[in-house]
Amino acid sequence: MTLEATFNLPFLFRRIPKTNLTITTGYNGAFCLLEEESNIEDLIRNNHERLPKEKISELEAKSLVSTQSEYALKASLHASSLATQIYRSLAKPSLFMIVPTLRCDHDCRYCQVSRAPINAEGKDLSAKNIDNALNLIESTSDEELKIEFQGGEPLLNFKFIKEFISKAKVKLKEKNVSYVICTTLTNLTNEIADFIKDENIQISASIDGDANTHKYNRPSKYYDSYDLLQDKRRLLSEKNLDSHTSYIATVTRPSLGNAQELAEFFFSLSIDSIFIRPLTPLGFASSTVRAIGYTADEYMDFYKQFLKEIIRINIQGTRFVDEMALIHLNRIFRPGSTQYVDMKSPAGLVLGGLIINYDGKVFGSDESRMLWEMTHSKELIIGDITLSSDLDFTNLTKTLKDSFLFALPGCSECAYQPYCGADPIHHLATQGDPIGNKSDSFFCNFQTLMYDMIFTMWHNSNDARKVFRTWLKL
Amino acid sequence: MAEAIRIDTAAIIDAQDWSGLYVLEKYNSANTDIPLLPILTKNPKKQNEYFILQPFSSEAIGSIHTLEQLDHFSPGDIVYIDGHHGKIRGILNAKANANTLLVTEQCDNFCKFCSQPPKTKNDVELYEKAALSILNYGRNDLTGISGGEPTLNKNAFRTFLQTLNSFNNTTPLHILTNGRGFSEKKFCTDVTETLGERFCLWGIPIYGYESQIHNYLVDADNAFIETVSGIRNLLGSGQAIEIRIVPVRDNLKSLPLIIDFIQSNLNQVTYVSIMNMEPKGLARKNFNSLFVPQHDQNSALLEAIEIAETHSLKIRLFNYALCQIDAYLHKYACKSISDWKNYYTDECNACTKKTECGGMFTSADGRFLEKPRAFI
Amino acid sequence: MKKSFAYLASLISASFAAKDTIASNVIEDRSIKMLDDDHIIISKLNHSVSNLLAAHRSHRSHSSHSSHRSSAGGGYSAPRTYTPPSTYTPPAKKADPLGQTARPKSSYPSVIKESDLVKSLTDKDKRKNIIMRMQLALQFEGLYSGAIDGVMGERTRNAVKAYKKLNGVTSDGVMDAETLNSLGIKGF
Amino acid sequence: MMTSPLKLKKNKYSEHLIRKSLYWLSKDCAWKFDENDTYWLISFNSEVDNCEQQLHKLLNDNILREELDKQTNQVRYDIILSALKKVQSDS
Repeated sequence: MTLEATFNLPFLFRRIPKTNLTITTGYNGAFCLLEEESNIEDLIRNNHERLPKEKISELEAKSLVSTQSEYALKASLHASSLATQIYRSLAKPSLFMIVPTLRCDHDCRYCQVSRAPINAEGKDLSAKNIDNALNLIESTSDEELKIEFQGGEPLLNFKFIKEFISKAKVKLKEKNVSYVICTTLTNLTNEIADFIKDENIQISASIDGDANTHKYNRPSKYYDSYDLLQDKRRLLSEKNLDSHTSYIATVTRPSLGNAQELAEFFFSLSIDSIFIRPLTPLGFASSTVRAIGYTADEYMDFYKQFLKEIIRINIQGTRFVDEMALIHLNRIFRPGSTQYVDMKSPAGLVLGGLIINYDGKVFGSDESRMLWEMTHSKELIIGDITLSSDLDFTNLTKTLKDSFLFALPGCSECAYQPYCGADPIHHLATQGDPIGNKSDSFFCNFQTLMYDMIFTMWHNSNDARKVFRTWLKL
Repeated sequence: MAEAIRIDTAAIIDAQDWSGLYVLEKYNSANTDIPLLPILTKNPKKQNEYFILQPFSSEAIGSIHTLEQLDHFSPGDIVYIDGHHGKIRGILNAKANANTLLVTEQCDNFCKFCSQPPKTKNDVELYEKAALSILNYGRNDLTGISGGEPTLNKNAFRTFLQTLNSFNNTTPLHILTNGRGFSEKKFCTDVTETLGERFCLWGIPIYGYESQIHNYLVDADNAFIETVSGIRNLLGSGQAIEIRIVPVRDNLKSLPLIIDFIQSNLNQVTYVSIMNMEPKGLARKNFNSLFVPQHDQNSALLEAIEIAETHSLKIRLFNYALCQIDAYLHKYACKSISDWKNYYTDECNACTKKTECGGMFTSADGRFLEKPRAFI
Repeated sequence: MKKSFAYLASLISASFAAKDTIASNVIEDRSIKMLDDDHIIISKLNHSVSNLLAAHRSHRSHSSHSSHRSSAGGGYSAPRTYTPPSTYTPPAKKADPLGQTARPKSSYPSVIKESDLVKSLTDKDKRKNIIMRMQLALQFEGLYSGAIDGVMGERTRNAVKAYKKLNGVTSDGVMDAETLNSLGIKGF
Repeated sequence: MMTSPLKLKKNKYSEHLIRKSLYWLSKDCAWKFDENDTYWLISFNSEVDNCEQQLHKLLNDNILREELDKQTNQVRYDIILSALKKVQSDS
């Protein structure tokens, strides 16, 4: 539209492999997909008149190019968006994870915490620490927060959860708190189900696939983990708790060839969403890696098929949400709406959430706890509620201040920078250095391929775009 | 002009000498520390006669006669007697779906479709009248402030807010402004500090995604940059912003790009309103060059709404008749036309969606009316 | 704890130094800094604004034309702390609500009878109210910046004098009918 | 066994540009980086045949990034720095 010449603002770009698409993004989080291979060259070489007029208009509307007269304004808008985004990342933690016990009735193949047998002693978080835990949460959290009980198997120490919540209702009464229990469900009882209902608690239940897959990934030496899980799912239904429950699945190597079947299996459970995730390649013996592990490419070949199947299901008329795709979609289209801890810049470490371990030690992320179990390196500990409710993360401040994506090698020029996050503990654990070599990072490869896939589908598939939009509207 | 669904004026006689603002029937508050308006009160013994009372007095100092019942007003309403035209008009009316006070007719934009073209004469007393009206009105309803450009006279605007504050008034305001004044950071800070805890929603127009279209439509150089900078500064002060877009022939195609612009650069705005043009004032004069029938706006509206939805940017349509637009758009269409300038045609009476529909502007009659098609 | 967050914030610009060495391989030195710090803002809605918006929304929850959309689904996204009003209809622009607008200077008919006024001025409350009305009017004329307190002090008196001079009001008094009429104050 | 080295003119490609490109080369491409007076010399493990092609693609994109940087680096710097300063003054 404009007759004035346009100039480039600082943007980021990436040619999406195996397509003709080039994605350009700005510090304001806007993106524009260029359809011709030559477009990016013409754009950068200031031959804007060679691009389709509508593309230049779109780039101009999104402040990736600008006329001379608006240039300073656009730059100030970029800086304002970036400042707002950083400010949000620096907000107080809104996620608090608590490990009531390390005991567990499962022997999951990919379990990264040194779980304890169900009758082990000294593996429970003692209820006498609740006051300190609540003091810590009260003083560090914002008005809205989520408290997640993790494990071990948290329901093996239900007594703690019950006491914690009754005290939290007093201590945190000024705040808007939601509770989640991450569980395998096998220890669900009538009493617990009623409590979950009365206290309006959400359940995040693990289910990895059909009986064979689930039992392969999540065996139990006490019972048939799949049958019992299904029994407990019936109990949830009887208690009208289906709407309280969401499901999470972890993928191991044997499932990689069964993407479609897996998607159909989850759909057959009559649930309305599934959160499917790759393994965190942390602390496995190499034999384990060979049996259950995979590269990011291998995982994404699987996941692409999986997501296609999910989209097909949605197109046929039933809403069935893939939460992993939705997280990425939210990062792209609704900046600020998701506070997913892995996807923050600066990193979500400490600032995104805290975890209180069964022994009272406080960590800045779930991965920090896992890494501590592996290395016992003291810098990871930021507090101990058996002693006090104080926090001290001075040891982690350098890691945090080195976690701005615009300043990280490998990230600073990446087109997905506005949507991605730094994961220093992942890189510390896998590469021995919090910054890491991104070209060799599972985290980076996975995120890059995810965004490649989502943008490609968004552009090339009407069905995918339609389904993504219905999810985004939720 | 067609007849509105709520009449806001009544004819009066013997009022030549009594032009001015009045409170109807009674004071809502016994607050003697505010500058009080005189009262207009019904003569219980004589139909259609109203006495004029001084504050702190039950003695009438004059009277007027109405030619009709003042049923559309309620006790406590602020009314204006226009003695010259023999009319009484509601200023703050409890029964209205929206009350808006005009604080100036001066403006530094000259929008091609302005329903009320700006004037140049000094009218600073309109701020005073608006402040008096708000202070004397007992209710705390959201009240519109409009112009002209309310912030063009920066001193008067600040004084207006300070006056309300000084009497501890907390009326929430919806201020329609072109936002250009707020490109000056100091003014923005002054105003938002003066507002303090008062709720305020700023309705600010953006008619293009870049200077050229916007400046052309508002007929002012530099307007786009100043408006956008103003919005940016207001957002930085934590203010709630409503962006208002009027689609006309020149900018209809770029409507989706305007949404892209807002989403990419100003995504903290509270919501976006797409407002169909009212065929009044300059819009009536320039009708042929500006007008796009509502049904021809469908594809641009659908595309704009799709972008907004995807980004969860709140968006709504104002001044659209349901029979003229795509069914998908119905849930975004608001019954938005102020009742005193709103009507339905005979055709509409047969329509099953009449109660959900915004209907027409009273000014949209004759050749300006887009023929309704009743949903049966 | 609060202190720790502040400490962290104070460190963030240090990380910029790192960026400098990593990314700046080709810096074309431009001495003019393009961005004025005044032009950078952080968008965070006032608490009072967001609360009131929320209040407003519930207040009008009967409205039918809302497009209710809840915040992000799924268990992995924090709820949004603020939802804009979805049901409030902003008023459309209302034409000329104050009718005859600008005050024709000095051309008002004499609606305030001098005798009524003299009587009013002996009543404490009425007198105070008249002065407040005058102060308010003078304030918007840009002639008075003191308190609207209904006290006829030095500043108010001077403002009236200035007003009369500017508007050709020739009467002798400060609170006489001609002055009040000119200021558009009715009903005394 | 390594391929015969790819020769890239030093006056055309900065070392930074080449190293940045090698960084993203796929893991199967084992490379060796060398130089003489006028050229950068890069040789690959000959088992993978498209390494040179991959590198050229990466080099080309990084040249574009350098070009964009020439036009916008100061603004980029300003945007990031002012954003950080703003956050800092607001915290």
